[in-house]
Amino acid sequence: MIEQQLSILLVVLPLLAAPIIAVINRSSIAWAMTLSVTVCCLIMSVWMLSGVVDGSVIHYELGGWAPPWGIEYRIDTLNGLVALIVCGIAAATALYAKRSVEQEIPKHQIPMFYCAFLLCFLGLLGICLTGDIFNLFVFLEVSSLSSYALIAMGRNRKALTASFHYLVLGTLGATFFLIGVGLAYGATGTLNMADLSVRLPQAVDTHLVNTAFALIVVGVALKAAIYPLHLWLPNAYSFAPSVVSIFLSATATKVAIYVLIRCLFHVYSVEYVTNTLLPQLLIVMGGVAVLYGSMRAIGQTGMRKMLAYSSVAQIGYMIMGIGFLTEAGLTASLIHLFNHALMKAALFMAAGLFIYRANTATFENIKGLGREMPWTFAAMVIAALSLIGVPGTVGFVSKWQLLQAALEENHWPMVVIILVGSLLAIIYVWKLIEVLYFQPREKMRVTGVASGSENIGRSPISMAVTLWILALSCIYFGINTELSMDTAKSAVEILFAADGGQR
Amino acid sequence: MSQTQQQDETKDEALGFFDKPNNVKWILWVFYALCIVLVALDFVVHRHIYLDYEKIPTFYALYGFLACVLLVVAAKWLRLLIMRDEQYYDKNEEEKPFENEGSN
Amino acid sequence: MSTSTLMIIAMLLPLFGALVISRLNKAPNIREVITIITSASLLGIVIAIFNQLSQGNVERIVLAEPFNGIAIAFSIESLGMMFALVASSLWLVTSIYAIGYMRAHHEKHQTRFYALFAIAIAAVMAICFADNLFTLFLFYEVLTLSTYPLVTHSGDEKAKKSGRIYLGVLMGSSIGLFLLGVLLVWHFTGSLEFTDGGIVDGKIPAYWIAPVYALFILGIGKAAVMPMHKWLPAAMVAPTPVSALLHAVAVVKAGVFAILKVTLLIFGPDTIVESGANHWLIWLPMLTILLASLVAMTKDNLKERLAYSTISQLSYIVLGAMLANSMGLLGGTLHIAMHAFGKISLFFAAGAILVTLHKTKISELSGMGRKMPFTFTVFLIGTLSIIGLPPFGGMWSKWYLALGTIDFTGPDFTRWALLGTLMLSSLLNIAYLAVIPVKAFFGKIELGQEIKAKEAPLPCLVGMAIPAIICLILFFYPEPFYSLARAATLSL
Amino acid sequence: MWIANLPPFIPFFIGALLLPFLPNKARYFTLLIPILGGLNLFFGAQDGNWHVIKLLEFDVQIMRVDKLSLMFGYLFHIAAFIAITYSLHVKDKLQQTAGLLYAGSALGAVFCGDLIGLFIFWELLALTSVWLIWARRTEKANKAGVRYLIFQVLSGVLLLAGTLVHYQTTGSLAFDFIGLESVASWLIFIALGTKCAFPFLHSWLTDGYPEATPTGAVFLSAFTTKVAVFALARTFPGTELLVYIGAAMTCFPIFYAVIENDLRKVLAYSLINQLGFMVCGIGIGTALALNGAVAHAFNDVIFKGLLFMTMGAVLHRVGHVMGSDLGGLHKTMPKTTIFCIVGAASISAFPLFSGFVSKSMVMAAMIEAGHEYLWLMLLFASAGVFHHAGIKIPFFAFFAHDSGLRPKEAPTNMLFAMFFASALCIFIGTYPDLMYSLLPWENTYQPYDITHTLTQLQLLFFSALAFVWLNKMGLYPPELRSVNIDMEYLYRKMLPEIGRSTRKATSAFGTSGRLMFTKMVSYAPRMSKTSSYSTAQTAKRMAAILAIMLLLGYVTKMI
Repeated sequence: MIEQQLSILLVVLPLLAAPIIAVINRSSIAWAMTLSVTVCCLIMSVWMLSGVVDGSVIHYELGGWAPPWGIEYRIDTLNGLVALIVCGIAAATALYAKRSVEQEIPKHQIPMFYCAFLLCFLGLLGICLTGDIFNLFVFLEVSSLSSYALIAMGRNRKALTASFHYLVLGTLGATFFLIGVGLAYGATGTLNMADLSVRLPQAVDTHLVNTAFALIVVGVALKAAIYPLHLWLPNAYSFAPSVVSIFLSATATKVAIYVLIRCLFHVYSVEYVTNTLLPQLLIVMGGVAVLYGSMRAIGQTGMRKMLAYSSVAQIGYMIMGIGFLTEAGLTASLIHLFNHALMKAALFMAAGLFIYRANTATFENIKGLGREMPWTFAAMVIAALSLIGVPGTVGFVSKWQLLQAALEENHWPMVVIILVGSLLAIIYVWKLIEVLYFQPREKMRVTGVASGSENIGRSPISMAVTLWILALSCIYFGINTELSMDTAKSAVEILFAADGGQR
Repeated sequence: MSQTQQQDETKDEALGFFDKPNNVKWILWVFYALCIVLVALDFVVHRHIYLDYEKIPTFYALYGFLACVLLVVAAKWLRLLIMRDEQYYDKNEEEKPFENEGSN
Repeated sequence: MSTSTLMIIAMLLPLFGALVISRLNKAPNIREVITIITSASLLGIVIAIFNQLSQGNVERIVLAEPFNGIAIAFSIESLGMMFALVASSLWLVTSIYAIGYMRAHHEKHQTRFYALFAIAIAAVMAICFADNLFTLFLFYEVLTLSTYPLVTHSGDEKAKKSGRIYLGVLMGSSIGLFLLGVLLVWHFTGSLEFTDGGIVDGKIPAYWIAPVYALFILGIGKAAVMPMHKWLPAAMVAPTPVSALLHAVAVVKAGVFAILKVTLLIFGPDTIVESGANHWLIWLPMLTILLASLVAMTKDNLKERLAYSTISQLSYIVLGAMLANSMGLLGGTLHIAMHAFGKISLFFAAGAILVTLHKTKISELSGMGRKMPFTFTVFLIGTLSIIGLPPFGGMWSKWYLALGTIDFTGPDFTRWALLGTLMLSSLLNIAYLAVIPVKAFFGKIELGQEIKAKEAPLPCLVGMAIPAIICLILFFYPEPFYSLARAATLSL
Repeated sequence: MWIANLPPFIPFFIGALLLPFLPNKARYFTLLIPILGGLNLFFGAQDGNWHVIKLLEFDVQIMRVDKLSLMFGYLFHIAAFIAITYSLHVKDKLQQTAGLLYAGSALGAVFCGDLIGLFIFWELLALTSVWLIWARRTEKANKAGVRYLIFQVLSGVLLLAGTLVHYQTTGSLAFDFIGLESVASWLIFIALGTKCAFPFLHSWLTDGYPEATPTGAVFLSAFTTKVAVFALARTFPGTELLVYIGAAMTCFPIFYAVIENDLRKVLAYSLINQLGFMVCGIGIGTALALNGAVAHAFNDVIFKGLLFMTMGAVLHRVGHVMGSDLGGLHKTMPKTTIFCIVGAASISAFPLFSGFVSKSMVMAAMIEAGHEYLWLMLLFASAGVFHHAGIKIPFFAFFAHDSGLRPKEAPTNMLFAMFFASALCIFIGTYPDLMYSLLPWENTYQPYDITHTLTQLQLLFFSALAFVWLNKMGLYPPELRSVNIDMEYLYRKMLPEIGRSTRKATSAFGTSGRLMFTKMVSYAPRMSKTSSYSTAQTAKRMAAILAIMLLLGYVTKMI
């Protein structure tokens, strides 16, 4: 079956491309390769997803070793969907990247930048595809390490500290995760996730199992920037190069959420999770995250930081959905995973365009920019409306689904919090729109831009087109939800099926 | 509005009929006479009587006289109660032009 | 052409017009011609749909189905037809008027203005044709967003502030309350289809009906039931044609239209009556009618006073819906049309005053009626129609609303209070609206105010005359609005 | 040549619609409208229900002819003729247009056959008449006009409410006897009462009429209240309550009239007083009483119109009608003076003048009905009328002390109108049979017998004697420039005061609210601070969460 080959090809392709880029060391080729690799991956992931969307599972045994012993790549609807998100965003980012990278990254570093980018992409993709929990950790580290490097390339000096903090914390989280995996291994003697799910319930030492569970959850929670472990996120996203913040904001946390879902519902079972108090904890943390993130977003004075805090809030929605422990709730989370990737990427792209023109994206500097860049502005407004959850956009779809899930469970406080979160979103989104449109334009600052560079006056077509593709997909997937909704539903069905997706 | 308000030209005119006190006096005497005649007639003419009060001699004359005196006296008292200066209603409207007037 | 084709054209035509208009920044004359042509042909198409409807040709278009069982779908029924007729006919009138106004007033960004205007109309058409609550909600939001730039047209600090209030109230209420209402209906019934007699009967527990209904009444902020009314006066910073069409006709009527639809086709009047939800909720529109009138009296800014008058009048319609009996609903529905023509006359007149005299305050208008007799005559006609005096159309809606209050099933006290409110409101209308033309016609011209006599530009006058004349015609011949309103409420 | 059963309002409306577009001279032709219309009505109308037009689902009857409506139809044509003649010199076409519309509306109301039609014309009466006040073009008149309109529309909406409730409960919209039974009928009753100037609902009349233009007041005095009398006669004949209301209406205004300075306001009060007689007649409800009421309405229109015309002439020439500042006008306005005296004699019901032949019908009916005390009140009112309308008006305007004013005689058209009205007063007074033959009910009343003539003369002469005596003694209240508080106080003083204080209170409340909000916001934590987080902090949090989870894990296990 060709889909089986696809699953490994998805990982191999960037893995091969990354060193080649590093070796050739030419920026234009680096970009072209990155683009082609990501586009290829996108096509393959679509293909792959179409194969699993009906509920079937693709198994690929690495090196021909049978599963419990060898590493298995195991693709069902859930990771097919997440892989599609990662690939899609990566392809869009790559299309967008060229001009932005040229401006923001020193010329000699560009090939290495793309190399790191591909590695990061590889890592995230690998996390999605693997069926082995240790292998998952490895990919986690691959993606994390490369993303530290990527963030550190930001022009602002603070990028370095942000990256450093992220590094320390990310490592800490990874360590937690690793210890958890180790304990689980100790309890069951297997690292294959499917196998783990069978053996964990039978494990003798429940303390070990419990402790492993706690460690894994905490470690992943940090990577997913779940409140209150979100502290690294705002700085990391807002000081990274635009392309990096686009890519990471749309994928990294999503993949971490995926890992959480995978561990809770697959490795451990729904019954197990139900017996812990974690769901309640997740709901509460989600609710707080929504309110806290939105409030902080309102207070920000820079566009990217605002978006970063908004991400914290949006992650809150997702874990809230997980915490409901129902099919509807989990579906809502998965849809929001998909939708949020689209809109946040679009918003960060808009921010990137503003940075391209105004050098930074602080409100101080982008006053009145919306009038000069009407197309960018319009696309940004669409994505921003999506963030609010205006009907007709993707944001509405997920919010509707989540509200419905909350209602099913009679979680009234959460219903209120979700609605209040939307209202708060109106406030910060409109703050941004007013800054961009109503504030009188001030003289543009041109610090940090080489004198005489002529590309400041216009937004590059490639960037604008990518932005518009994402903005329009925000509307398209808001009206035609076949892809996101059906996939999510089928994924959830598998997770909730009695056999835990053992097909 | 016509402009015939000539205030100080009255002396040029001939005195009118009613300007002469004698004329007025004369009219009043005729009037008194008529009153007396009417009272006298009351005793001469046979009135239809519908109500008890009407049996009182010269009931209508008395009633008319008393009613009017009463009316005027009462009205004078009423004045104490309800009379205000001409600008009474317009006073407050100067503070806030064109608001709330006639609001019901 | 089939009904569905016509409906699609009706929704796309303004959009297409907007597209063409937006490309014609350099050629204002052609742009205006296109606007007029678009609006005229839209009216033609809507009339064609009306013919189809009266022949019983009703079709349903499903555009997409974002959620299982919730489709973006369109079809046509009497209520929507009536709203579509009102909106499209007044768009034509407003377009004519706007040409005169925008040029005489030297507004900037006229292209943007006309284009956004057309988009807003497209949204209104979609609201008219919405086949289920979800579609209605969707285009309700689209309308909010597409009119936001019109409100903030001038782009100055004041416009920005007003825009905040506009958006804050409308989006806030719709997302915070309206959405929740829709969601609850979906949650309880598993359907959002507009159905004769409603869908909630027996599915929503009786004690839930009043709260959910309240969510709709307050959540549909465009209906401006107090305390959700603040946006309407704020929106008055927009150019007058915007205020006229959108904030007297399209946007606000979209709100009350939504409330009528929800009452008629989601809850079903019978359910509301049985649950007793309207017994206490009806105090909301009732108090709004009175309070808004009282506030209107204190406003010296002409457009602001008209805005408060609109708030008060909108609550007539909400009240009609909440009466939940055939007469009340008929009156409320009829009032959509009657108030639209009356109020747009008022706004046009206000705009003409602004354009020629550059006056926004009522206190400055003393004696100006003698300079602009035509304008103030239009204003007077609008006023009289709003008050509900014969021989103007406003009388009929008041008539049926009053009949509806008499049929009200709630406590006797409430019933009489309702009737009294309608009566008292007519008087208040005189006190704050009729005084304006009177002052203008018969007041003294203040010293230093001797302005050369002149009326507004010709397109303005033409635009003003039409709705004023229609106000008069509607008294003698309220068709087709009457029969549509009748048909919409016939099922009771 | 006559158009059979033409609804009489139509020529008036057509004339009014054409007038604004015709040259100024065209106003002379408007005279033809009441003449031809009246003749057409006289020759062309047959009893029955003629034209029905369909409005929505209702059949509105606009031409219902019976003796009652015909009587008022003739009356209104005569009144319109007089008023139009009187206003011919006015170049302000607004007034003539409004006048025509107003007269037409009154005719429409009189000939309509159901309550919808009544409501429509009822409101049109309000709407068209108010222009006659506004046309005065003073700030005071503007406001008075608005107040007038509010009251009229109040009456209209009450009628609407009553009609609708009536319709809803009985299913009938017939404009026939209703009787005071249900809430609906009460609403209609009050609606009619408002236009009929019942006590406490009368202030629009005394407030509005004196502010009207000289010619406007003539129109106003003729139609609105008489339409109300007509409607009461149709719907509430024989309602006991009306007798008491009527008696009250005859009495209370005369106190005001005596001390009022504005002579047209005096006339307005005396209008209420005359209405009282009619209302009494309707309340008694016997054929004699109803005939009396209708006949008195007929006469009242003419003599009250005549009085308003004379005062209008004074106003036209002098510029005001303040009793305190007038006097001695008989010298230069002798004809007006004579007409005024004729009017005064008529209103006071001197024998041989028109008031005598109609008022006595009501009085007689009152006795027949056995209302002795009320009869005494009416008698008191009769004396009072003479006192304030019969003597006070002519005396203070044309005689009294010489104010030095020497205005010109009134314009010819005014004189002609006044002459015509005077002639009618005397004609009806001396030859009442013609009018009696038109009365709607069976009529055998004979006004002129010795008893009646004598008693009436006694009453009037001794009232006059009282006036003379009081004047000689210096007891008579002098005319003073003043305003007398009436029901208007409620809405001209009290309500605005309440509104003002409420506004003050709410705005204070709002201000303090805003202040509090600002304060609260300033206390709120500043969310915009850029966080300087530490890695250690996050690590601690991680440890804490881990600990919590582990603890919870153990706890749940133990449980």
